[in-house]
Amino acid sequence: MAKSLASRFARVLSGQSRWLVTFLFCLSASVPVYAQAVDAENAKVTLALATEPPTLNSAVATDTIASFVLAHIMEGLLVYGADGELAPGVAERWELDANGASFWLRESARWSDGKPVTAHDFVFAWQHALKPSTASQYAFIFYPIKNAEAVNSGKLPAAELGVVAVSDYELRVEFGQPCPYFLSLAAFMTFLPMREDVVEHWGGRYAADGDKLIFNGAYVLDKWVHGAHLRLRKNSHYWQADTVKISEIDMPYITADPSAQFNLFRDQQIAIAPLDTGLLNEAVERGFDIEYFHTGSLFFLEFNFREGRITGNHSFRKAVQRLIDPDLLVNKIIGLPGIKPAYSLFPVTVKGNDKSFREEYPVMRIDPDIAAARAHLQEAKIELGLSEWPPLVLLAGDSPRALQEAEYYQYLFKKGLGIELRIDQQVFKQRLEKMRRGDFDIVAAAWGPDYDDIMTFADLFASWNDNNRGRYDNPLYDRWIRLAQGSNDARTRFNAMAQIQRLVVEDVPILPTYENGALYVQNPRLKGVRRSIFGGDPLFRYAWIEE
Amino acid sequence: MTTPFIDVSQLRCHFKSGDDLLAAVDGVNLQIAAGEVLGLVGESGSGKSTLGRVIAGLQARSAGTLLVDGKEMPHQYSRRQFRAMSTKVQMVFQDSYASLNPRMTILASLQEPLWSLGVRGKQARDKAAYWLDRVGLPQSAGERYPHELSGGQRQRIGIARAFIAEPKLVICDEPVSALDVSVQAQIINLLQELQREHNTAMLFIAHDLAVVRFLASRTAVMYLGEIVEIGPTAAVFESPRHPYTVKLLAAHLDGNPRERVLRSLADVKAVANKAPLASDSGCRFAPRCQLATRACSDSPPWLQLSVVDTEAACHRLAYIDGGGSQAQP
Amino acid sequence: MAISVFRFAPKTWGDADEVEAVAPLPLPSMASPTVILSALMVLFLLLFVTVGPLLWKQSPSQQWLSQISDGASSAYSVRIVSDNGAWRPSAKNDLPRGLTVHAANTEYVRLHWPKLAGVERYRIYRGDANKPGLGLAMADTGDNYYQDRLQLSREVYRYTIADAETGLLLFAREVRPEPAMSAFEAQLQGLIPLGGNEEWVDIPAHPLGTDALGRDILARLMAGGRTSLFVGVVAPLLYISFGCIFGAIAGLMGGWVDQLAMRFVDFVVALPFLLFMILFRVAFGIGPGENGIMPLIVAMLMLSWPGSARLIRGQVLALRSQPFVEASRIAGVGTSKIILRHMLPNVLPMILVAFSFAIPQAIFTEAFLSFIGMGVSPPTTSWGALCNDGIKTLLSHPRQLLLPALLISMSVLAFNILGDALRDATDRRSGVVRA
Amino acid sequence: MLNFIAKRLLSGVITIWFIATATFFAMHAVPGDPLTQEKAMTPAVRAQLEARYGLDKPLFDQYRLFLGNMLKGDFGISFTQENRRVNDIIREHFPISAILGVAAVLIALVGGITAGSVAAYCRNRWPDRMVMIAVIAAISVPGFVIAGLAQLVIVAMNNAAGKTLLPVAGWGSVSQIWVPALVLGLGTMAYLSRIMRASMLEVLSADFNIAAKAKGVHGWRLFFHHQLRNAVLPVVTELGPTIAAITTGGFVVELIFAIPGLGRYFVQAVQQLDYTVIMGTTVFYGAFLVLVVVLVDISYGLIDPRIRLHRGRS
Repeated sequence: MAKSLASRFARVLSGQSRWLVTFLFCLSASVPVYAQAVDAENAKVTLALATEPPTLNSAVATDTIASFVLAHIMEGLLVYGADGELAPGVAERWELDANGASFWLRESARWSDGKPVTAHDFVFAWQHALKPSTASQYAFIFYPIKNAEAVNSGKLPAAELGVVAVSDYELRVEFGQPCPYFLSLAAFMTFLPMREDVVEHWGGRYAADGDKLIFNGAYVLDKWVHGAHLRLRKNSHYWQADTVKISEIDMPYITADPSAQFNLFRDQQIAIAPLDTGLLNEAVERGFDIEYFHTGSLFFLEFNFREGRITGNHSFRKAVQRLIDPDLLVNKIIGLPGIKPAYSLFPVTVKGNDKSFREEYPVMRIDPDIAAARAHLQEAKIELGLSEWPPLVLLAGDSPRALQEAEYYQYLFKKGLGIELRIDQQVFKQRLEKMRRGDFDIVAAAWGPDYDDIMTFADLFASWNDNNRGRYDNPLYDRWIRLAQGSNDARTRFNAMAQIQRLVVEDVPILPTYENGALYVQNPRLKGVRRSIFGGDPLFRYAWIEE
Repeated sequence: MTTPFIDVSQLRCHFKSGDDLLAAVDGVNLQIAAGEVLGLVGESGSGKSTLGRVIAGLQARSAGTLLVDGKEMPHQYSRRQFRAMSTKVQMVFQDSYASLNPRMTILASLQEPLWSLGVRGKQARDKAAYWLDRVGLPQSAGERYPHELSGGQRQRIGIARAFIAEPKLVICDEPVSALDVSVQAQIINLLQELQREHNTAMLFIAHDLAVVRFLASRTAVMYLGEIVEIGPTAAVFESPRHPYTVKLLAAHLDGNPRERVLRSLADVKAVANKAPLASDSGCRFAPRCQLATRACSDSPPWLQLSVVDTEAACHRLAYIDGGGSQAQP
Repeated sequence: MAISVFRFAPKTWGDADEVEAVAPLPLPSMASPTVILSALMVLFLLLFVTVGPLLWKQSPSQQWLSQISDGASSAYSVRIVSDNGAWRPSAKNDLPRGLTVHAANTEYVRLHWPKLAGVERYRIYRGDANKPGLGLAMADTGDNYYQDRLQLSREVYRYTIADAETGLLLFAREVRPEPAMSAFEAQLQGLIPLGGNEEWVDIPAHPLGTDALGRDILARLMAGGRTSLFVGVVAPLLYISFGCIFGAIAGLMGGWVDQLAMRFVDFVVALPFLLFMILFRVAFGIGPGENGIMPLIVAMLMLSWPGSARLIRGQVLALRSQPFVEASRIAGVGTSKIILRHMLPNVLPMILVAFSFAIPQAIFTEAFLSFIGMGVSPPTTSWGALCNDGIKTLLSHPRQLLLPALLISMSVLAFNILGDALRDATDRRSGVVRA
Repeated sequence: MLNFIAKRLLSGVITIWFIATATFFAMHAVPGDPLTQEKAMTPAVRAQLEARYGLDKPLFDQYRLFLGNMLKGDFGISFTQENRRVNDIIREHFPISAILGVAAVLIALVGGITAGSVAAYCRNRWPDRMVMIAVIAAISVPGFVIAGLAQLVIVAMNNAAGKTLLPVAGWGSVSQIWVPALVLGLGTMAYLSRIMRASMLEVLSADFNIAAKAKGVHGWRLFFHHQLRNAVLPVVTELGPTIAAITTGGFVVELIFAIPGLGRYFVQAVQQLDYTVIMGTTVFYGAFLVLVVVLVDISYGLIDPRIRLHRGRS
């Protein structure tokens, strides 16, 4: 029997080998037609995604990929226009006052099944996002709205939320606290409308697949093969469909590996690819146009101020401040143009009165000085009564750059201050968990803006903020924040922010290291792609392909 | 009557085989007197080796008693029993290569039984050297490893190791069947000499009848786990009683191969040998036996004294004794 | 009676030795070229990681910030420059006529150009002078000056200033930066005293270049090799020892102990190896400051022992019924002596073979885990971790991947060949059955 | 025979239970909290989440629940992709890994048999040497290096040709299978060609081969009917472990070639501490491997009862 099997196998093999030869021949001879990066004829763009969106449910989505997709398939009250400024979306016009805001919706806005988008869809979406059972991470972003926090913690029913649909096309929002930046919130993805009937129909599986969603944006999600392929097609029901020039956005590759994305770009398979340090030279040598934009996120070292941590010592923090040179870090270690050394809590992208906040309120720059650093450390030793400095734990992420940075700090601490820095490298969730528990001395952290207002950075280190992982507690800091939060006056707010900026430099609750930027290469025929911090990035809504 | 050195009664050795019990040895009674050479013959698979290994203590028995020097031995030997037995029962193995540790020198292998008896150092070395000489190997062989010797030489070492502790009984498990014909005789002669010299009892297991006939004073014939005939060698070979013995002798001892084939074709039914099972009833040879009657496959036969002083386990013994047997070698 | 043996056999046998030709089995030659080569390779690797660091005294953690991702270099002197980061051209009176270079060293290149009417923003490109193309767009600025500090090395650059809006090229100039080191770095490295102002310092050679943090690659290969080979040798040593003890106990005890033990072995074997390796590795976690070697070894120990347990159990069972062991038993030799005298010497070569095949396996496993970032944690490094670093710069600095990969391949190859040779040798020399 | 199959199946079930238990407890020994998210959450929200994933129950209850659900074939909901069931993830992504694995096995088999036969035919001549060198290289170069280099080679090739000869990455079309499958199967191919070479050498010097030649059988007929069918047996017996090794060893290839297989999901899940996905995937893979091994065992038993006696035990 064994023999007969083998002979059968041999027979199959002999048949197969002929077939295989033919196949290999075909493979090498015929050039299969693959999707090209940009296709002017069909107005089609091919891209690669870093990861697949964990969810497209706008109530719970948190990540940039989901934000990118949602920006194309959904439209909120307001949107970011081609110039990057807020522009009318579903809302035709609006009024903002100290107590709240009113939005008048355009009647031409339609869902992809043809039904009109109404004020009720927004009310439902916001109430839904705030329900404790939804467990939305971004629920806090509604907190300026009256009763939002109480609804989110289950103390009040969702109906008590300060949002009402006055009519089908008028929406009224009541504030619980002043919120001069509410318009930029209204463009945020958690504020996107949701159709009650669709959400109810799919329940927990809403937005789990491409067919379990309904759209009101410029595109519809035409295809979603998990982990492999997403495809967006122009939404014919979109109220200004005629302004949408790219009719198809195809994403048949999902890979977080920059080399793979770069290879795909080189091979003309995708229109945009991110770059990292290792790929930069190669991209330059290939003669690609390298572009960058500020992602608006701040990277920093956060000190632990909990009881018994020596990192709470001010002189020690000053020593670290004199040791670490953001300029050196950015130019030598990270080595990517477009990433800026950070000296302030507020990145240059934060808006001020008219210009950028940083232009209006420049920050004091502290130059590195080993001698001064050692002197500060000596003071710290005396203040803490230490003869030997104990090893410190640096909690770091597991990305290649985070690791490289951590190794650099480790070396710097050893050589500059004689302190042993122990790297505690953890995967994302474990790092967050350790940050939450305060299980670190110094943590390499980052913060991206949630909404387009300086407060998204400023209140981060207020003593009551749960995201203040180092438990920094400075009454002065808190006072400035409360002052700014309680005011609708721009000048008062920005002056308070300037005080905060100074306080951060002087008291060093955190040590800013760099403001992140994204480097990428883009197909030269693809024009008008908007790279932006808010409102989904990259945005193809206004893009076109040059013939 | 003196007690025999080895007294085996109703010995059974069963192995699990699927759902059945394989009866390698099934109800054997056997005595070996001191200084006696007992030949044990039978075709392969008849349980001769298992019987030898049970007597040596290497194989646990399933049932029955084993008396060595009048003392009952347990089913499984402990370390101490092995040591106590080491001066009583020793064994020569068939595979001379496998019976020597490939990573020990010849001298070390020879000395090992002495070491466990507490004989050490020069004394042990001298004795080993003597035995090396006694079995006809040069002293230089002692420093060698088993793979550097020929089969015959290795078997001599095996014999020397068996005899070195001066046991009362040496079990030879087909000691020459793996050797060249030219060497076989030398080994047989050596064994015989040593046996006579030390008056050692010997259980000589072989499927080669000629060797047994040459060495043994008594011969037992096994078939599928049972002793079918036992008696003085001369009697067994000259006038076998059991039909199986007849066949065995006929197959082996006739000079003319052609005739042998013809005769065996005529006498033995071409029935495949099946493994002996504990659940078998009746005479195991019955399916192949020309003389078998209905009764043969119903109840098992037992050993009975025949007219020629041998014992045979055959229902038709009376018929054979009466001259009914047609095969007389 | 027609058996010739007895008729013609000589009654005397004294001269047997002359009659029988002693033909020893041919010993396999351990001195075949491949074996020697592989043994030499193993030796070289061992020397490389042990003696190497004694000869090549650079620290694998020393970060030469002035030499990030540099190619192979010999020792040279650098000028110490002090640099306070921000720079703007000072005097207004010396407005440049064309693109002026105020300073050019590997710490900074300071460019200054005349303001042109109608140009609001300038774009600065930096390219390789020997290659066509503008090169990398460094920045957009509204000022008419720029300081470039981005990973400069000692090659010749061409700077091009263009109009950011129209892309019109305005100025271009080639610049060869002078080797330099910032005073901050020199102080940090202890090359000059704090507050000192020495002009020149010497920088040691880097025969294989430096990595993305300016560390000497040769020194890192040596340090990484120590980890890789340590894990590669110690983990198999531990799990094979454990497996042997487990298997030997199962084989010697026999009966239900053996049954139970082997069922357990079956279970462990059924665990998907890499999945569980990762799982255990995460479950054990690495505390701050730990190098991650222990969790790695423990995870390997927990998952890899069954192979050798099975092997040894099979061997023990086979040996147990070998006549020479039985002969010893009936000669009254105790169990411990049987194990020591008969089992162990006969099993040892098998263990050795298994061991030499396990080493490359373990090296691979370590490399794989380090490669996906689940292996050793910095500052400890290993060849796998070096590969992980290197694959990111594969396109621009291929040696950062290829060198550690080559060493992994070499060690895997050497141990594999050695294992093959050992197996051939042991197979032929002993009649021990292979399980 | 039925008895034998039943026994193997039973031991397979027990093994799967063991794997599930080991996974469960290893997973819960992992420090950290799968519910932790970047933004701080209110206690009410946290309580809701804990209830959703059953994390509010004592460990042993969770274990019982997990086993119970597993028996029902339900591995729960993913932690990171909150509206996807683990079952869906496995159902959607395992076939991709499986296709890749099967393609890799096929390539390894065909390549290994061909290379081994060629090497044996040209024993000690240059084709043999070439094959053996390639085998050594394939065995000693880590898979992730080969995968990275393969991608580079394709890009260089496409650039040189000025068109896309082979896709660089991705999944969906037939031509996207072969390169990653080749990379994945390379090690196995090397291993198999070594075995094939040895067994072919044996066959070439065997009596029946000489007899066949003497009978006048020549050319392909001789090769396929007399030499290959006999020489291929040792290779066929290696298939079981090979399939197992390849289907679970695909992470790196999946990562580098952007293939949405289950292996890549697993690595992601580990990094994101996605309890349910990790447990689901591990148990599933474990069960799959056990099944393969049991099937292989049974088929051996069917082919050759002699093997059954030997393999049945250890």
